[in-house]
Amino acid sequence: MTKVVDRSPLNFYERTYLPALMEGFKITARHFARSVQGKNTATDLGDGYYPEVPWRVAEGYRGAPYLVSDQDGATKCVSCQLCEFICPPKAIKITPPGPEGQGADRPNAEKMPREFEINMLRCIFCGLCQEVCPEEAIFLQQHYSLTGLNREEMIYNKEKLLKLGGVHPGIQKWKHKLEEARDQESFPVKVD
Amino acid sequence: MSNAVTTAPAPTAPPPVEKIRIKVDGRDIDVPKLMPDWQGKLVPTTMLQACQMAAQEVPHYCYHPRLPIAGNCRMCLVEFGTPVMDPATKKPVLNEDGSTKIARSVLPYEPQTPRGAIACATPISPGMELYPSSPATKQMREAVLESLLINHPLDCTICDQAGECKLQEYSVQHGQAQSRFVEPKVHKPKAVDLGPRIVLDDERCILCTRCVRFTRDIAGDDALGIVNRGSYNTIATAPGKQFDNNYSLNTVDICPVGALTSKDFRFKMRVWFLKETKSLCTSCGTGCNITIGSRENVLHRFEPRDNDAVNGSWMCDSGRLNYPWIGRADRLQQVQVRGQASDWGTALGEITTHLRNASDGSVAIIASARQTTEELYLLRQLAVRVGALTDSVEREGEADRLLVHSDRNPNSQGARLTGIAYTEIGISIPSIADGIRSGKIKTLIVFGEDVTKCGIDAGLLGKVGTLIVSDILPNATTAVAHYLLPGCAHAEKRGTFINAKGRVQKFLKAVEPKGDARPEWEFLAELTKSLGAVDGFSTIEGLFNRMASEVPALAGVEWSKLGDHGVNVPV
Amino acid sequence: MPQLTDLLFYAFAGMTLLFGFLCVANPLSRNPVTSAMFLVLTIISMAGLFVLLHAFFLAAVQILVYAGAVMVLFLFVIMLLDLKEEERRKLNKVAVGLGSLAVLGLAGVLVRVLAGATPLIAAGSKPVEGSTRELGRILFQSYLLPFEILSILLLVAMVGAILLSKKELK
Amino acid sequence: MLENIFSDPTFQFVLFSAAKIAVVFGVVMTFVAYAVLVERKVSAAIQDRVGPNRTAPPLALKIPVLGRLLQRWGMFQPMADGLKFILKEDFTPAYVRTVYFWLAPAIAVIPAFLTLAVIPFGSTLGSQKMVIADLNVGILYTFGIVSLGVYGIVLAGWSSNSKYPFLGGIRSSAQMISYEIAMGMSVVSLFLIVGDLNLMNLIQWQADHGWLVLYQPVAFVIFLVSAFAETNRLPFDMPESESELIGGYHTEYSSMKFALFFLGEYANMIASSAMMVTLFFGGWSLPWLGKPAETLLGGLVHIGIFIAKMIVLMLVFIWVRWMLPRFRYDQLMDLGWRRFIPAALANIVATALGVALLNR
Repeated sequence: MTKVVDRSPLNFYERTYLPALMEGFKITARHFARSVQGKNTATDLGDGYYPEVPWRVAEGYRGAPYLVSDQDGATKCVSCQLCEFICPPKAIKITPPGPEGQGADRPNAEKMPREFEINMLRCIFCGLCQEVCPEEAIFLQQHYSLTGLNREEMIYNKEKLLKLGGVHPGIQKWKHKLEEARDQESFPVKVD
Repeated sequence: MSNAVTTAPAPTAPPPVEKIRIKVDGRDIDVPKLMPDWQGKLVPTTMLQACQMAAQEVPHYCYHPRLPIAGNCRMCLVEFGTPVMDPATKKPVLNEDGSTKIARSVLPYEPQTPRGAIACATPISPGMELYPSSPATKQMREAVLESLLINHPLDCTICDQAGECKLQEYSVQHGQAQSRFVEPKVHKPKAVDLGPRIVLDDERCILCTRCVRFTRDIAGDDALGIVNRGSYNTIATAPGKQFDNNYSLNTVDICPVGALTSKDFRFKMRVWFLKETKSLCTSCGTGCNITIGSRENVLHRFEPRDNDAVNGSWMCDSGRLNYPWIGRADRLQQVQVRGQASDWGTALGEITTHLRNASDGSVAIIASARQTTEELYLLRQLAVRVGALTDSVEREGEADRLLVHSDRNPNSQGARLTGIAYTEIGISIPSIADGIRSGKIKTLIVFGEDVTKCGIDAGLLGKVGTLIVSDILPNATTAVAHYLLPGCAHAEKRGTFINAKGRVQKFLKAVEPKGDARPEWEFLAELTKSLGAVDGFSTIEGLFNRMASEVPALAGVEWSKLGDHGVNVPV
Repeated sequence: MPQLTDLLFYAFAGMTLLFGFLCVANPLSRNPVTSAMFLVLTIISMAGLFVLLHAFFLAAVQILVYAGAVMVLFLFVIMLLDLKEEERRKLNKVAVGLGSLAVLGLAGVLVRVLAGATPLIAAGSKPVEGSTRELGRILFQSYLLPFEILSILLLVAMVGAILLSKKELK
Repeated sequence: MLENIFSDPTFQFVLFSAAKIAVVFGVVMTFVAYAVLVERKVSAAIQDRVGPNRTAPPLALKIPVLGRLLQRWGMFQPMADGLKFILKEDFTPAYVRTVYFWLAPAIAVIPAFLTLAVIPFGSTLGSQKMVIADLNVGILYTFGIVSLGVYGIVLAGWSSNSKYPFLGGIRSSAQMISYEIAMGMSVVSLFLIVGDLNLMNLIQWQADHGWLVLYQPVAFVIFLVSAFAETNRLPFDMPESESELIGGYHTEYSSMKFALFFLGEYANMIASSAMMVTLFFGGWSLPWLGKPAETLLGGLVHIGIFIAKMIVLMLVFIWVRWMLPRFRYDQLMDLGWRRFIPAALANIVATALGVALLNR
């Protein structure tokens, strides 16, 4: 159903701006009076004010992106670099393992980033990295107040991101594949 | 343009080709009856080639224009129809409206179902109609792709081919969003070591046999084959054999999926980040055309670039892997004057003064045939100005059957044509050595060569009054240089090489030079200008055109006419 | 007090002349905006002179109309047109010569007229208070006709300007 | 000798003027600082926030109850703000017209303070009239000076050599010229009634006959709205509208130069409020307090009354800012030229007729 917005021409009284003015006065005066009595949204919620009492962020709030580990504590990221590619402010920088690099810290996945850096000064919390991640390895979590004393400190490395990200259980597709391959016994399965 | 220059290896005036009229998606098109196959032999034109001429792309995996046709992936299935022939008169049967009656191909036992033909291997016939975008063709493609993906591991996230993978591309165009295959997939070996440079992932393989055909028919090293049966088909090397010929990495390029990957490039960088720069391989006189993949000033890989006149689609592994030195940490990055760090202004100023006061015949120049033609030209002008003896250094190796040339210098012809070297490269070096020994030559200018390895040993070098050296990496000559001018690798500058067969080809800049290093032609142009030898040039285009107008062999060539594939000049 | 007013007079007079000169011939800058700004300063200095004459109304109107409105519009136009050429153009010697000649001629006439003139207000007499009320009375009684004619003239100019600035004449 | 000098009227005039200037300047500067605080606090209250409530020097917090209270009211915030403005990096971008770029902030501030010279902020204090310059063309002087204020903004916009400031400067010059006309015309009717341009006499008339806002409500509305436009405050802050022009004419400014624009805006607001109090609300007088003060205390009370009225008007300024959205530029021009100027003219004619008829 399309809604038809009534745009009838204003009458003379309305064109004097007076009704709009009165409305404005009414609303602002109401809020002013309430605030002067010490009541506002923050007190309604009963928490207090921000720096002392952190916001209660809503469920599904999208704050800073962090890397997560699976239920076995292994790095989920396989360094596919799609997040680096999609990142609009180019905040993500991944160093791939390279030919001599160390494999993943879980069997069968072959690959994990040598270094994974997010420059939180650049990050705009847009969530595209989470959206694009095929491994469900990066999630926007509920941190919203990131601070640091210098620019270097605001570049979060892999270790820090994994620590902040915590464990995020998933389907563990690489492990699943490995088990499937073992069951088939058609080829010797190499496990390193 | 003079007659001296010919563009491309002129497809020797094609004989009048017989044309056939067919219909592609309802549009009439005339296609030649015969076309050259991978060996250049004329064979009947295929449906796939006809569709390509009609600008209808037919998806395919196993077909490769430079390989024999196998026709085993079935991706190129196309619905078609042929004119109905009256068996009695041998004439096409006409419809009521006068058009030719067409019989669409159908399954013999199921006449209502269209039948496709593999476009890559089916020759066309007069009056044939191809339907590369008909619903039946689409359905066939979808079905083939679905079956190819049944056992595919879908590990694009860790696959180096992702981004240039035909399986990915065709899945987007012709694939289905969801797999209907719910059973466990067949698992095959992963990360199999095929040879010193190749890793195989059998799960990703679609058994197109491009690699098998390449290594058997092009590289002439029958190392690969398919073993096992049915779902357990895998690519493998012949027992006791390694896949280690000097062209093995080409199979990585032609592998349409991520089954064969390069050990050198493995997990190094995702391909969509790579900036592609058209360049040339400098490892020998063949001058293979390459594409440099780089990101943020780091070189990641060389890949062959198609050029029928030089290298087709291939290049050798040794040339392909000959890039890490460009990023070496010990690259020369600092202008030095008598061992002390200096700057370009000071060094070039002092060199100018020195050369201006040098007496005729007291200067010798040893250039390198690994330098660009423009640089050699400028050095030649410098030599003419100061009356110097010039030569360059020979570098011989073993040639092979396919691409590797015995001359390992990329620009020997450039050195000869610009006059740096005479008919034979390197014959003047003994006389330069004699000149130094007798004290006649007091100033030696060396570009890009370690002269201690080619007849002027360290003791003799010590007798040189002023040693001016430009190079890229440190060596015994740079260590004793009075003036050390850091130069650029070819990936860091622009210029041209003339290959052993006299093809002038240009290459472009992929990465920035390190530290103080500057393209040699830039500071040579400044030097020759301040010496009054050549007007200053600030662009490579201007310099090249000037050179072309002065070097007889290059008459009529212009930078803008070089194109991506170069032009031939008489040598 | 006389000393102070004398001092102020010379200061304002000097400023008027200096800024006026800088407005037309600034050796440091040929930027039209600079010229306009010096013209504003000239006008303000002149307003100072009016104040010294106790012509407060005139002073205020001088600033209000000329500095506050007319010159702002000038500036507006100069900025919108962005007269870069003006800064680059060299002095036209012929124009300078002819201009100087004209100025000298005008100065000569002025000097001759002033030499023969008698002071309007005798020295020592009480200066006329520039009261607005008196000004209004003079304007609307003695000079009513010229005032109205001027008003009509301005109206005509305004209508003309509007007509000219309309793109399409119907 | 010394006594001679002290009894010299010229010397006394200079001395007392200097004292008045110093006091007024100091008071206005304090007012500017705390007007910013009030603005922030009021806006916070209107928008369900709390406003600045953290800044306090450590020593002040030692005061038992008051320290915390002052901190919560944000009483130290203006000091911190001022300090911050002084200490911030003073950045001059490349390719600006340097001379004008540096001059513009000063030009923007000076007229705002000069306006205050003719405002009678009290009746008398001892022998001194509580006005810096008692001009008999007071109101004209004010308009003259106010009209110069536009130069600061125009030059800032032009000299920044950047498109947003330039647009801001252009908008502001057009806006200020337009509304000056309406503003000037609106007060003509007042002087028709009073018959004098001297602001002291104007106040005395109001003390005797009642506030002029009662006689001239139309003129007051026009003046009030025009004052919003002249001070570039919402709903007429087109020259600096941050959503379209980043910061308008002061986009490229930083540190103290930016602070000067800020100061100018608030000083203008103070001057406009003072002007309105003088013109429409009887200045220092109250209906039952109409005689010029004879005692020192009386004089101080008059000054207090004046300031109180001014604060009320400034609160209106602040309140309106959080109440109304920004006008569109063509609507602003339409309001100025097609509504206010005709209305002001009609008001003049009506008033003139009324005065002529009543005086007959």
